Amino acid sequence: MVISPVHYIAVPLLAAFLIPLLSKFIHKELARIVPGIVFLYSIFISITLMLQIGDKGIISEVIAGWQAPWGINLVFSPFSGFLASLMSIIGFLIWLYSYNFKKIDKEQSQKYHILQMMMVTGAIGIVLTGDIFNLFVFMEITAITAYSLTSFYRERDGAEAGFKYLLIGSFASVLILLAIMILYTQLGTLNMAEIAQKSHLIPTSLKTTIIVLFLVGFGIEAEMFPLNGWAPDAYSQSPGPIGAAFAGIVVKAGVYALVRVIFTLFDIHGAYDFLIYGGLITMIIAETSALAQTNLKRMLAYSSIGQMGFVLMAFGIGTHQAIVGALFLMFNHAIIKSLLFMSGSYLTYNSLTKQISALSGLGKKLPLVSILFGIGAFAIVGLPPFSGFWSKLYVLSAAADKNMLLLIMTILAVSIVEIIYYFRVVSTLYYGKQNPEIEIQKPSINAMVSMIALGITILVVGVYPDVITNLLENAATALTDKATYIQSVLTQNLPIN
Amino acid sequence: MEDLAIKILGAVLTTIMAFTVGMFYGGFVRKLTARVQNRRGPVVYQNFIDLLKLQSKTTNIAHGFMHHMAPIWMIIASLTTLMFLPILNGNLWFPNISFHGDLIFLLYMMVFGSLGMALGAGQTGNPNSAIGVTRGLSQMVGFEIPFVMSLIALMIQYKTTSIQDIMIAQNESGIWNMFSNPFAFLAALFAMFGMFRYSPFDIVGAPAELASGPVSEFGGKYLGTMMTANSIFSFFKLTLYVNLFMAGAGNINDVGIVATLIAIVILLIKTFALYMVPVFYGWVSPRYRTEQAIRYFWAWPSALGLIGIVWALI
Amino acid sequence: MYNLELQNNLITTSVYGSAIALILIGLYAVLVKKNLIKIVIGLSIIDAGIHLLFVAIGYIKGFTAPIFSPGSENLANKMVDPVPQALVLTAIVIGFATTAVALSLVIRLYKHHNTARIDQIKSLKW
Amino acid sequence: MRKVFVIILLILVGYFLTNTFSLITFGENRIGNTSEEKNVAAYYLNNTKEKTSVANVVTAIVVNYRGFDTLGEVTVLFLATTGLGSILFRRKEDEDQIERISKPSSSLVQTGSRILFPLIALLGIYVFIHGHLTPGGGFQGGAIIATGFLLMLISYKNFKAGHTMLIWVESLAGITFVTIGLWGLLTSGSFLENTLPGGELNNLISGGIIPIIYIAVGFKVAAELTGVLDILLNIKPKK
Amino acid sequence: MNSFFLILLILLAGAAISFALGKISSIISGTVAFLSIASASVLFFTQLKNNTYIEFPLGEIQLQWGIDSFGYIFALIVLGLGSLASLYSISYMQNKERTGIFYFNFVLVITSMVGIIFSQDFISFFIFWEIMTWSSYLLIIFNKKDVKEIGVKYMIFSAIGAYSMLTAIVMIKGNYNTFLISDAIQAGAFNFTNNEYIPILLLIGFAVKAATMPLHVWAPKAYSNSPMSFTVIFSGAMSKMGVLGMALVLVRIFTFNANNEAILPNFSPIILQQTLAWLGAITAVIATLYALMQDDAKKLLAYSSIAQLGYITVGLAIGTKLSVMAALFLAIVHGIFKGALFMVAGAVERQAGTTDMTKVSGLIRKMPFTFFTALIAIIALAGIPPLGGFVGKWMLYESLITESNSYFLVILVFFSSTSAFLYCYRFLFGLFLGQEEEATKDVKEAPITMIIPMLILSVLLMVTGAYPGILFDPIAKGMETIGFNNVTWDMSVLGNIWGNSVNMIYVWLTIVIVFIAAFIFLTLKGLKGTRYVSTKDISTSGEIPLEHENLTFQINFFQPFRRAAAPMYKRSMDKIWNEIGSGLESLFNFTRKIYTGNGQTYAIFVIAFLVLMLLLKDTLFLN
Repeated sequence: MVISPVHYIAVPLLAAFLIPLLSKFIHKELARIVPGIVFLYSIFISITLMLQIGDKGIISEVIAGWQAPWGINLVFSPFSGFLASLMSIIGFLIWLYSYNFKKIDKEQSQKYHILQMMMVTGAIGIVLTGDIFNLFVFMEITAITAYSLTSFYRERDGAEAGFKYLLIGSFASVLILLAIMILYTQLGTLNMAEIAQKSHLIPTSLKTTIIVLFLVGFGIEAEMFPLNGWAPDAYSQSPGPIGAAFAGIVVKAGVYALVRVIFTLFDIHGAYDFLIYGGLITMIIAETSALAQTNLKRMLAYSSIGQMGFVLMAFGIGTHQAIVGALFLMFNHAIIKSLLFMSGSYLTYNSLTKQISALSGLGKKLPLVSILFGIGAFAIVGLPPFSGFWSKLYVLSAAADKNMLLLIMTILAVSIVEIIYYFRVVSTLYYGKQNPEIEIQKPSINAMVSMIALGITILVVGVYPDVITNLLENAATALTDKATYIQSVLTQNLPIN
Repeated sequence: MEDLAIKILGAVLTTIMAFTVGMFYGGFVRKLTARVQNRRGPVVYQNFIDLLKLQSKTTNIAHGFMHHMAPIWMIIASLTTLMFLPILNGNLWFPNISFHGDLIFLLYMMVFGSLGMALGAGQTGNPNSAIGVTRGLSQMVGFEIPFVMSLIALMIQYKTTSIQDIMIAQNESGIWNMFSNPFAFLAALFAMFGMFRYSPFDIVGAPAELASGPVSEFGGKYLGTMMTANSIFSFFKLTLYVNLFMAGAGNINDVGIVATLIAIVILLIKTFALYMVPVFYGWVSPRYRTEQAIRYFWAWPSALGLIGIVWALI
Repeated sequence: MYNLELQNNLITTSVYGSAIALILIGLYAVLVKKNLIKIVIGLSIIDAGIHLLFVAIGYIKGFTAPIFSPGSENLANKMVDPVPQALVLTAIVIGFATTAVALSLVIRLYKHHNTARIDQIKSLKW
Repeated sequence: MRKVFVIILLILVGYFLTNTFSLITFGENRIGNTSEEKNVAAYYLNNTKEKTSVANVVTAIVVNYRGFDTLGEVTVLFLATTGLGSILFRRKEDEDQIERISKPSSSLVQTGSRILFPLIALLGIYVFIHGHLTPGGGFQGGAIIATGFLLMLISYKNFKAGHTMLIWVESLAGITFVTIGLWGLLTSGSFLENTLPGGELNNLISGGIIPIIYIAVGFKVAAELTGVLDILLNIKPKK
Repeated sequence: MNSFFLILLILLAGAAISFALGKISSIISGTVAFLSIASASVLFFTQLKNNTYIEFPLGEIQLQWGIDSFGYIFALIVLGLGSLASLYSISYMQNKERTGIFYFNFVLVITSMVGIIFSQDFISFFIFWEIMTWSSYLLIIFNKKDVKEIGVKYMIFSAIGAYSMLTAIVMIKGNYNTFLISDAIQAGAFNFTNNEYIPILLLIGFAVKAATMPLHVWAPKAYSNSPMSFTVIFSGAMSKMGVLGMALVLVRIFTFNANNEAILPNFSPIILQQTLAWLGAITAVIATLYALMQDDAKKLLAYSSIAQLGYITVGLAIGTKLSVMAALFLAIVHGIFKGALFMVAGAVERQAGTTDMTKVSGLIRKMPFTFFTALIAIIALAGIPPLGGFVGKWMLYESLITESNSYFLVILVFFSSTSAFLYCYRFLFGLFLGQEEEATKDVKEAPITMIIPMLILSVLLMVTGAYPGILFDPIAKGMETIGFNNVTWDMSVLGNIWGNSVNMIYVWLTIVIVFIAAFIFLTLKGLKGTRYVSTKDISTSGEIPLEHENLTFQINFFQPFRRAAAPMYKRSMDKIWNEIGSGLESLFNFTRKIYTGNGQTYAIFVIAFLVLMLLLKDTLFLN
């Protein structure tokens, strides 16, 4: 069988349907193992395809044998491929981290793994699909799994967070649906490439309405202020690895959708400014809110929102370098925030309460986890030689190319706030008084492996960013090169065989 | 080689002269003070007698290394400052090491002795000494400010930091600085009150209160050496003032012995006149507390100094 | 003629109007009603409105259903737009799934907080 | 205050919606002439008959042209069930305390339901088997079957939907769907490609894989919906 | 392999190995750190030739490393002081916890400073700068004291600095499309009249590390709370990185404007120059005032460092040849004497357990060598002839008076440096003089590995006092590199022949001759009669205290001064910043109230935002 993008979707689906049977009738452990195999396979696909597009450019795969405008197609461009690969890798690491998760409750553990796998699959689907309605469907897959996973813990206020998420998420789906509806009446097509080709035919007043609906709808998923009320709750109440998955995968999909709408579907310059200002406000509000948090995960959540604001803003700058920077930011945020959530949830798990103050002195008891958290914290605030620095530099110098001095200063002012609260945690961790009553539960080996892998990635990319910049350059080119996208989707008639 | 010999000879002569003059001035002040206070007072050469007595004492108490070093520091300070001060303008015999006399160097070198004494006093472990030292240092911060201001005024006026140049300029124009820039002079004069630590600024070593303050643990050879150093230092200070504000000993380029002697006499007259100012002021003023003293120096002496700078700038 | 136009307008108004009215009613429920169940119902009503709108935009006046049932095999250019119908089918199912999850969350919330008022469930804030 | 604000907002939303949809004339032919095939709908209407031999164009779209959507949709349902299961998860030891909230029905209702249930199920099966020919299809059929189960569930307090059975149906149906898709990928190089011969229009056995998928979807939907209902109805009583 | 990489690699390897060995033995770990720094220094001074450069790309940015004469000045400080401090810390850190982390960060700080010196482009400069910041942060909070206040404050101010620097860097990139420092200078990036904000932002960045006035509040506690062996580096060398940057920028601004004076009737550079100089002077005054009120020797030294950096800032800001030379000279000498003083404080802390001057006194007999170092360093610090400190101060005053006509500035600087005598004395007296405490009865002299670096530094101070030319040589070369032409040492001759070493020799000669004469006289005279008694034997004041009594005067030491200068203590920058901070914090606390916790409110936000966007859609999206 030839490797093609559809494997990203089909294999996990097959696995998801198989898992209940396998675990019931063959071996219970399979429910936990199979998702890992699936993720490994996804990574394998990613590598294969990324190598392939090295020569070919863009892979556009049709589904059910219908050419692009008529059927649904998957587009594996350097851009979407980059994100899909990132998601697969993060997904795998999250699976590895949570392999022992809820070991006792077999049934819960099975559900958890199915949901987690499908969440990643949904996000990959969003990224890969070339059809706007299909994107909506994948977004719903992600959303439904996200709601369930948010409220996974009964002991916490998960249900509350989940309900808020669902409430806002439903609005998102309604708005996106409305937008798709209006778009369809105007163009009679759902294929994104064709929409992009024809978007100038839409009457302006409708066009702006569609854009507003899309922006607000996807803005909810991308955690844009003031649409992000759900986010801190969802991050803080979901299980640790799911927080990582939200930050590393789900939001990325939302941002992808937003960016795709703005960059590819329509050609409206106002939208760039919208991204800049929306991102900036999001960043300011989120980072300042994070400052006063006492709950570690909630703090991480606000930080995550702030970072997404930064990403949106970077996309809003719109130059090639800014997009490279934005993608770099997305990459960094994915790995760093995953690491922070992973290590952070081990720390909070061992701290009786989730409060930051309760972490004091854990650095000595959980040395490796704390160091990893520290690396994450240093990296996310953009200290060299960790990877976060480079993305910040790229974005800032892109902003500087456009002479946006105020923007740069605002970003950096906000970064100072970020530094304050992250360093507060780190210093509590290492230099606070120890609580002798705490009995430490050491992280399992698999969790350690996945965290260390992330930590090493942060360091390697930080010291030698060239390992990733080439990919990013290609991805950025693919995103901005609308003509190639349209051409390769609409004219490639033959399925890859 | 001859130069060197002259220089060494000059240095020795300067030292002897400074020592003698300083000791006598001290004696005069004691005598005069006593007279004013309706006492008989010691003889003018009483200081020499005191010095002889101190140096002839056999038993001395040393509290340690710094205690031992304090008089040495003081004498270093006195002699070094003296050596780098042009005593007689352009005279072959008293140029000492510095031809020009650098104000900033002297300013810093003057502190050297105080610090040495303070350290020595500190090591004795006598609380009175330490209290005296803190008062002395604090007071020093007080009077240095107007002093520096007036110095700066002079530097601006003559575009030089060299004492000799200032002296020459005064002699050329024929107007002493105390007239050409009275504000600076007044500021310096007030600073001088603090520098000599006569009443009202004698809280540092307030004899009745602090058992003579910093020097309370010094006796015998130590006190004697310190006295010597102080005398030399007084002469240095007076000469500095005279050089700066009263054109030194006049413009004498003659190497002859007579001319030199005349110059020395002129210098002595001027210094003695100047010396009397703080002494007089001291007779009529009660003692200030340290913070009062500091405030005093920072108030209108400093204001005068500022005016002096502005004056010089105009 | 006049009547026909009026009729057209009336139909337009009633179809779009009822759909929009549904959306607004649903929104009102979601934004104002405090009871969680009512909010979920509101969400469903919004969904219903959207679905109605969706089907409505695919309608072409005087055309038939897009089924080549015996006897109408050649009516291909006289059929209404099938795509919205297909899409709305998907949308409905998704709406159902969301509602189911929402209801289950309401059950959990009710058990946890012993209330179904959304303004009292505020343990996560700031 | 809040209410007034919301009402103002809603008036504005209503205004914008009306404004927008006043530009989209109701009943207008936006497909254009089908022969030109300028847009997707026209293409579907024009080509479905020949290329897929399915009478119901909507079915063709749902299962074939946009089959991927349907797969996703089925997944959404599956995930909703799974999610529901995890949200309302009960430990084994709590199982005994679970009660159906419904009150016991009268015997009239119970008997009626027992008679009606097979009929409803039959109708449902009919609807999804004929999904490619008549209006209706997997979703509709599945929903009808689930209604039957709902009837049973609310009339019999101790009616068990049969978890194992549900899992089997659910999984097998899902697997069938994906496997057919993968088969298409394997044989023709395109996921979900209609590899079977189309057959004759308006025959029960026509349209290649479309009815098979729709049947699978029907079973799956039925199982999922029943599962959802079962979970939602079973609630641990509060103490 | 390239020496640049080799040096950094040696240092990094040293950091890693000493981190790994920290668990096993602190001595071995420290020795590794020392060896790596020492060997890197040897490599640096033997293998690297001035004006060699290498270029290589990283992250699609062309980087350039190299060493020029200007960097060489600072390399002297960093590597010299670094080697001595690491030697010193072997004993200092002995028997302490977490030495691995300490040495790791210690060597990392040195590495990053060497990196800064190497950097000829802004990106590697910034990278090393930030590494320096965070590794020093980890050392500042190493002692676990007041972690939140100190560490966070340090990070905030460092971040303010670093980010304004980063802004400037990217703006340079945006405007001139280069990251190379030399190209930026060529293109006129520091040209004040073209774009005022770039140099100002850069200066803010450097001013933070140089602890210049409104940005200095992090420094006192950061300096005093980190382990002393690190503070040696921190105050001695790290703050000089700020000086390095400031020199680089300021010299460009002023030389540019000096060369183009005729064309540019623009006063803004002069305003900047004056502002900065005054800031420096005010820094010096305020820090001095605070220094003399401290009871903790470490804090005293910390404030004193800030004051000294104030002088350096003044010198740089004035920007004439002599003043820059003075500033650079002071920078080096400050590194030496402040390093020595912090070493002294560390030795006292290690041996006596505390540096609180109200608790320790009379250590002179127990720790003579330490006292000697302290004495020499304090003399240099106070600027009293004939040590190195004086040379720098003298040049500074001369330049202020003769070259820039900043007379009022001189008064301020002079006030600060006169008041400095107070704390200088306080330091010596508080720790070493006075009566011995019971608690410090069994204190021993510090171990030899701590004594040696201290003595080396004191000898250096004397040498720089006698032959300042050995420092003028590299400084003059360095200044020529950054844009001054014809920097001759003779340039310091301004109507009087100072600065040239011959005259310092005369001073030395006089002092030494007088010293020897007086010493011999005093020592030999009545040698037998002199009784050496303990500090308790203070019979002359009338009363002999008992053994357990301690009459040493230590509390409220400079109270009279404080009373006199009371108005100056009223306002402190610290308070102002704290108020700003708490104001912002409450503001942020208010903004987060947006997240009310009510899901419905969030939903209303969404709809309201939607409506807003729909209302604004035409203005926003109509192109």
